Amino acid sequence: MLIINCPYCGPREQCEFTNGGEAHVARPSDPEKVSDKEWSEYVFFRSNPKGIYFERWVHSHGCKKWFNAVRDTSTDKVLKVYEIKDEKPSLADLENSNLTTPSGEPEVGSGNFTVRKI
Amino acid sequence: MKNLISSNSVDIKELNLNQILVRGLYTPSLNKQIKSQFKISLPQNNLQINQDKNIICSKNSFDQWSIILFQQLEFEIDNAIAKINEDEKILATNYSEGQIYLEISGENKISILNKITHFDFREKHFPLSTSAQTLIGRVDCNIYNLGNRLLVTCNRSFGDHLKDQLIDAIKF
Amino acid sequence: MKKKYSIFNIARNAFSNHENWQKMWRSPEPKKNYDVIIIGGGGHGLGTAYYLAKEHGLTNIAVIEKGWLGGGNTGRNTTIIRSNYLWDESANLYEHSLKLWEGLTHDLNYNVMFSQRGVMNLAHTEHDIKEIKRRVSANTLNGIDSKWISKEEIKKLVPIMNTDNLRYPVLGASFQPRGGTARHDTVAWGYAMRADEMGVDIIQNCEVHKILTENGKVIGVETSKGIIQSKKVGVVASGHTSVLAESAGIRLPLQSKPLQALVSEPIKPVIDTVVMSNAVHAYVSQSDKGELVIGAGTDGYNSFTQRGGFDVVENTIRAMVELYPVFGKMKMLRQWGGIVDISPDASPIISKCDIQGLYFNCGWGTGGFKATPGSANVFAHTVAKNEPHSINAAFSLDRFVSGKLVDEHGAAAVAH
Amino acid sequence: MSAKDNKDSPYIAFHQSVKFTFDGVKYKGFKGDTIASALIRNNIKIIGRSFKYHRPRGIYTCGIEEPNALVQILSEYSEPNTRATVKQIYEGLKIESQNRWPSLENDLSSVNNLLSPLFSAGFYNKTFMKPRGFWKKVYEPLIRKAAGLGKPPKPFKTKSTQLHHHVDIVIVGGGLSGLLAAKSLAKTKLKVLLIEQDSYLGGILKNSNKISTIESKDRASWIKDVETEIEYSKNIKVLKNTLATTYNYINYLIAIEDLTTGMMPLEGHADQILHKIRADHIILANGHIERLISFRNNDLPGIMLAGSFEKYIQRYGVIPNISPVIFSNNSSSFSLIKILIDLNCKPQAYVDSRSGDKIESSLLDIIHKENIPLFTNAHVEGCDGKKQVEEISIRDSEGIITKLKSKMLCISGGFNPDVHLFTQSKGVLTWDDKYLTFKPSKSFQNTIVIGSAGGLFQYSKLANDIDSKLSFLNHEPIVNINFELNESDNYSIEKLWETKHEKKSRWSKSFIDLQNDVTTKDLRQGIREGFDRIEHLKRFTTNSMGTDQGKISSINALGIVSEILNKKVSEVGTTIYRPPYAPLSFASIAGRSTYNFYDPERKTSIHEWHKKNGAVFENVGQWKRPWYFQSYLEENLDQAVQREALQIRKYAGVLDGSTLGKIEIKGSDALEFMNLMYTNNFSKMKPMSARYALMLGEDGMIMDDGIISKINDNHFIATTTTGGAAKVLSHMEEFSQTEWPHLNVFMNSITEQFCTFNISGPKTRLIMEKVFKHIKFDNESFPFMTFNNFTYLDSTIRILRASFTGELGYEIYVRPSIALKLWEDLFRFGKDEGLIAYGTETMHLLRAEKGYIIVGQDTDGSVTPQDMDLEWMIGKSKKDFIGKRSLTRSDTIRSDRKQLVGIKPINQKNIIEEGQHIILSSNVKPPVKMLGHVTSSYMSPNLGHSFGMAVIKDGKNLIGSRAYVSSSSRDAYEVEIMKSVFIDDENKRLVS
Repeated sequence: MLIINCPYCGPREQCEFTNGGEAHVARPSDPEKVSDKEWSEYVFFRSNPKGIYFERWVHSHGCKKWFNAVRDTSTDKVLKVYEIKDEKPSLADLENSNLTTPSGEPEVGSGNFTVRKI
Repeated sequence: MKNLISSNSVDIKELNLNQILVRGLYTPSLNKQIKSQFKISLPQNNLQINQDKNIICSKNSFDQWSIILFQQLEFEIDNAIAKINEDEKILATNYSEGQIYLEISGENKISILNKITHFDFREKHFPLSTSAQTLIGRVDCNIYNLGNRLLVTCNRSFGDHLKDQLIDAIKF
Repeated sequence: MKKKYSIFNIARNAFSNHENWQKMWRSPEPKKNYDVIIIGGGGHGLGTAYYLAKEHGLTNIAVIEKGWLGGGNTGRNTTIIRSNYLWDESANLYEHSLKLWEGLTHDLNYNVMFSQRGVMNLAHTEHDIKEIKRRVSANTLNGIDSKWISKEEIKKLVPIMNTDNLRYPVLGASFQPRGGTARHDTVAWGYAMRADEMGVDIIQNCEVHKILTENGKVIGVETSKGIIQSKKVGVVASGHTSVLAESAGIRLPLQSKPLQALVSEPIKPVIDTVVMSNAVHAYVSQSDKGELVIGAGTDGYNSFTQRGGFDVVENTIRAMVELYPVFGKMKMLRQWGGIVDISPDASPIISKCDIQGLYFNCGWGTGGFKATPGSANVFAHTVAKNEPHSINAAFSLDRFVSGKLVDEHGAAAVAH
Repeated sequence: MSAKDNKDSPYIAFHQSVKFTFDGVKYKGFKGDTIASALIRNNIKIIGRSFKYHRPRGIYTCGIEEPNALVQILSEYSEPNTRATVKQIYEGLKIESQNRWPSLENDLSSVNNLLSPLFSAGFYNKTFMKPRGFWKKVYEPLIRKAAGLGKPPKPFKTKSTQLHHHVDIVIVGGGLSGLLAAKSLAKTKLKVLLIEQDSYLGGILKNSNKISTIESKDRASWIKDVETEIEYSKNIKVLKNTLATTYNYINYLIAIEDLTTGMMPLEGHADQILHKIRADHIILANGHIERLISFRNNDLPGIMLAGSFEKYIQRYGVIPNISPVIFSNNSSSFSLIKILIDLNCKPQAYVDSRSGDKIESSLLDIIHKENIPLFTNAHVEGCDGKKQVEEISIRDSEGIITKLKSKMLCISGGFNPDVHLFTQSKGVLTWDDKYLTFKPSKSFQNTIVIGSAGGLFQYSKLANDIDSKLSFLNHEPIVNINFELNESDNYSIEKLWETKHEKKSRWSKSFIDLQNDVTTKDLRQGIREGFDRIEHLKRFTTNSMGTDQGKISSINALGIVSEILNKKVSEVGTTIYRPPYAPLSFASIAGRSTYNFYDPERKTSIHEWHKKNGAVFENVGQWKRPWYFQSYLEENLDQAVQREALQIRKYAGVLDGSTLGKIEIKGSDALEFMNLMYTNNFSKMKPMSARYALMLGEDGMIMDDGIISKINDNHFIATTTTGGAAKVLSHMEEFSQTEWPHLNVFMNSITEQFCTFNISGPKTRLIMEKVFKHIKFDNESFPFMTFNNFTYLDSTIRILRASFTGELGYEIYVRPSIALKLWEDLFRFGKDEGLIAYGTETMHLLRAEKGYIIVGQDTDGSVTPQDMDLEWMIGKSKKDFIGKRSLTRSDTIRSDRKQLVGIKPINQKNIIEEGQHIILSSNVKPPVKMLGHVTSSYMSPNLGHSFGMAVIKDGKNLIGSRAYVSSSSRDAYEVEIMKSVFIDDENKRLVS
């Protein structure tokens, strides 16, 4: 179970939080003007990267506030937590599990280290 | 005020308190309004508690405060809330009857609470006169660290479930 | 040469001290070019290759597996098989699979140990009753053997269940007698063996880095063992499918989440049917080795770490020790997690896409094992004919644009 | 030659005898004995039967890694698969051996051993296939009956407790390294927790004779001094009898403490504590585990690991056999030979696979001095005997076999660092070529591994290993520790996984996994059949999948496989160690949150009144809501609902609606926010008026509904369904915080601040005027869908004129403290006007007669407002609201979607059942085309017949025509499709 550092309450156990899926997904400002395909992108399609992932959390059993986080989904390491109003952090200053390939395994921290390239 | 249980150096009392929940962004006028009604000023940083004789005011988050009065008659509170609500940008709600209020004191209080909550009561994570919202026995609670006593509040309909688990943690 | 298995050929081999059993599959090095490449060596992938060879005569096929075949979700699920789904489209798909299960041991001449011990979905509230009775009625009219059973009938089937002294008492259940469980490893090995015999190359420890395309057409894949060309690529990589799709510029509406399961220590038989309970997120069956196989819910966040939080296990076990007091003195032997790819309507995606020659079979979420033969069969048709089979036509990728979803949230035993 | 007590052991109370029964026979042990040490004292050799071949099995080890000695504890709800080597005995303990019938001595299923040549690896996969149907009826039932080890336990309603810890450092293992680390942290301010699985600290110091003195103190007094030092330190807490089982992510450790070690658990008292520990750093000091060597019949009772044999002598004060044969491929046997000689139980022979020149001179000296028969560069070829070891055949360097008569063989195949917890932490292992084992290398979390757990087997290097690893904690440096050792400080080992059988026979087996009966031949066959990846081999042979998870054999299997594939062991890799470290009791995982603590039971403020007045309750989410009220004891649901429904349409009824969600919304942009959240347009609503409103998800499907009361453009109160209360509030918070933070709007749940009483029926106005004498209820002063605040018992209440039954009605919002008083007032005045209390079932019926939908029953997340004939609730002029855009997609714009209709049976004796389907003809032979399903159906006393609401394809156009409805018990029957409003469709009563 993760420990997440709520920007308002400090580090708390993950059972106090609810995940809100991908962050920085802007709702079309004028929905009537977008095509069915673009609208379906907003409603149903979210990125699902193995590696650096910008996601939303809400401290649902705490201060009830939403915030964003950057997490490496190949190891679950939470790299950064920031408020909704802050803009998206750049990849440069984030410690990355530097996966050599999109679906590769990190050197440490993956559950699947028996997938060896013999 | 009802004494719920006191054994192996943990005492739990149930109090009848009044509470106001204030939502809105901090403005000097709001602070003036609260000061005039309740003689206490709004704390500045998150989770901090300002304490007066029989009143505490804690900042639960960047746009939320709870004011708990240890004794003040109900009708005065409704007037105060109506006054605060005059500002269209502020929402004040009377939370007195919808919650239960438990005062937990005694030397073993933390080791008992550690049986039913994951919350970290250590000083560095829960300093004196700060508050926190978390889960105790799977019930959403507010905890106020008032030194040798903790004030714990939760919604009334979860009250029995929380009290039963506290008593059970002490006895078993 | 076709391997034949029976008690007689085991006896014959016993005389030679089991020294001359044949290799079940070659796991060769990849050739330069194939007619079809299947990415993902799990049950669905290996099955697709088997049906492509057996029913569509395509044998110049490669199944590329990043790790060891059957090592992904095929080796990590709770092996439950049923077809009592709500909507007609799902019912047809899972029933098509159930019929294939019933003949699979004989098709493969390899015992997948499909044991039809019945699957029970418990109702704990009035709302559950309404929802389950609706599904039973739809199943009956779709020709699926599903019926509503009372608490007394439940007690007869599962004597150890405590139905009344519960926070949410058991009020009744749906029961599908033809449902049950199977041995997940032998499904993958059986398909792998027979596909290999028909000439399919199963390439293990070979990770696909990128799906290569040229002006809207697939031309092959770049892997850890070099470039392999093909005009047709089928992606059946469950949790990793969207990562591979991204490499070809295709976005899929999938989210990969950890799904946990656990087994208890082996004991003599104590529960013979499969019991599922949506309300308390817990389902259980007992394997032939005597271990209770218990499935939990998904962890609520995206992750590829094949593990999950201990709190999810706690919530499932809390419900189990109440529902079955006999489990009070049992112990958890092993606990693990898989990576399930969840789609917005909890239904699979078996579909072509905008790139010609690129096909996807994914989105199975928490319920993929039961669909293994059916999904492989219709996906083989889709890849071979470049047209979906009538059974999987509704599970196209563009249903999310039109809005014609197949919402099976209620049916999945696990509310996500 | 039998077992003998070693009275020097300080851990056994030789003066306190304890009687227990094993398989019906009474035996005597001492206080502090485990079941295993007590049975050894009584010369019991066979302890169980193996899983597949039912071969007799003896006690193989002295700890948690035991593969064979699993027993059933009859005196504790017959708990199965308990490790006899860990469970301590107590007076009156009753245990039984497992997996044998009729008895341990003669087990009929040992016939499997005769048929064993057939039962090769993967046997099940290749047979039991013919004839069809036999698998279900014949083969599988037989296999299932033979499966499993122990019998199912008795039902056990447990209440074990859980305890959370938040510490700076956790030290797993109170052995030599653990104590040194703890001692060095005693004076720091760090909060430290030391966990030890045994009842005593000391680890190798108490379990073996390897170290004779430490810091020139004898072992026991050094341990005592360190323990007192730890006790006086304020910052170190010690947990004994506590086993760390799971190392979850971000340094989250789960450990299980046995509170009743050596005692009979008391009924109703906690027998276990599950410790849930968060630590900044975790120090793993859990030591090493000895591994076996595979040779012919290496499973016969009387074979034991050498280290365990020594542990029985030191820790449990019993010498299992006074003249054992010792066989080893490493340097660890000196301390065992020395203690045996000190207790004048000279070993019968010492066999070492290493050549003479490689063997430590100190070892050779003691062997020559005591003229113990020595075999160097020699292997044990195998053992023979009837149900126990009787003869050991040793093959010397020239290949000549000598046979020794002996009842006891101690073997040592070397030591593996206990890496299970380290791999759970997702650290990576590396192969150590010197010690021929895997050891921790790169850790992923804040994990520090010290001592032999980290692959360090040299005592002289221990001190500065710990100092270097703990320096960042500025601990008190240990600098150096002087030891006097009973073995050489540089542990050396020669590769030996398996010895060759003398003659080929189909029946001779050398085992790799004792519990699952996996032989080395199975490994070879697996690889031959193509299962050459270690994870495949594990599943094909079930090697290391037993309850001991291959603790004493999984590295051997990797060694053998690497030889067969002639690859380096590091290339073969390991299988994944899955939590828990050792089987973890379900009861402790569940803790106290079962039965009445499973889930809260939320009750409204007047719950007691309901109970006293014959309410039968229903679970709605976590709430208990009155389902119906019994006017006499045996009145059932249908009878009560028929009565209540008639009464309310004729007189009046009141429903406790406190469980419905209530949200107060306020802010300068509240109006804009509400217009975005709901489909309706609230802009033109007059203050103090209310409107029934609909909330959609972004996919355009109906998510919730409720009544919106507008106090003014900046202040609203919204009600929601009971089930939707939390969901709607979090939906509002999500969009206001993340999508529209520029909007000034805030929301508070006020669900629990007010009770809600919904009173309706023709006599309502009369009753209200009596209860609230000062309020005017006529149409002009109190029009339909308006509300106002009034005073009642000098407190403010809010009354809204609205009704879900279609009758004239009001919703009264009152503070909990005076709610009961008001409820009783309603009855004091309303009783003679015919007022009754009614439950959810009647409410469902009455609202259905009016064609009102229930979100979650008539909608299932796949229907839009248009489908439910609620087009009028969509604010046409609104530019945008959540879900609006989804309503115009190609599938949602279709005119023939499923639409809400009413249905009535043509033959009024038929009763429509909920969930059944509307079909075209009476033919129900599958597959049958379905138009849609019945969402709600009731027997209406007001209409005099059964009726229902249904959602069917192209429903609007089918109104007026006929179709059929399926039935669960009989064939389909004909129904008429009609509009969904059955009573007062001009809504005259609402505004009367």
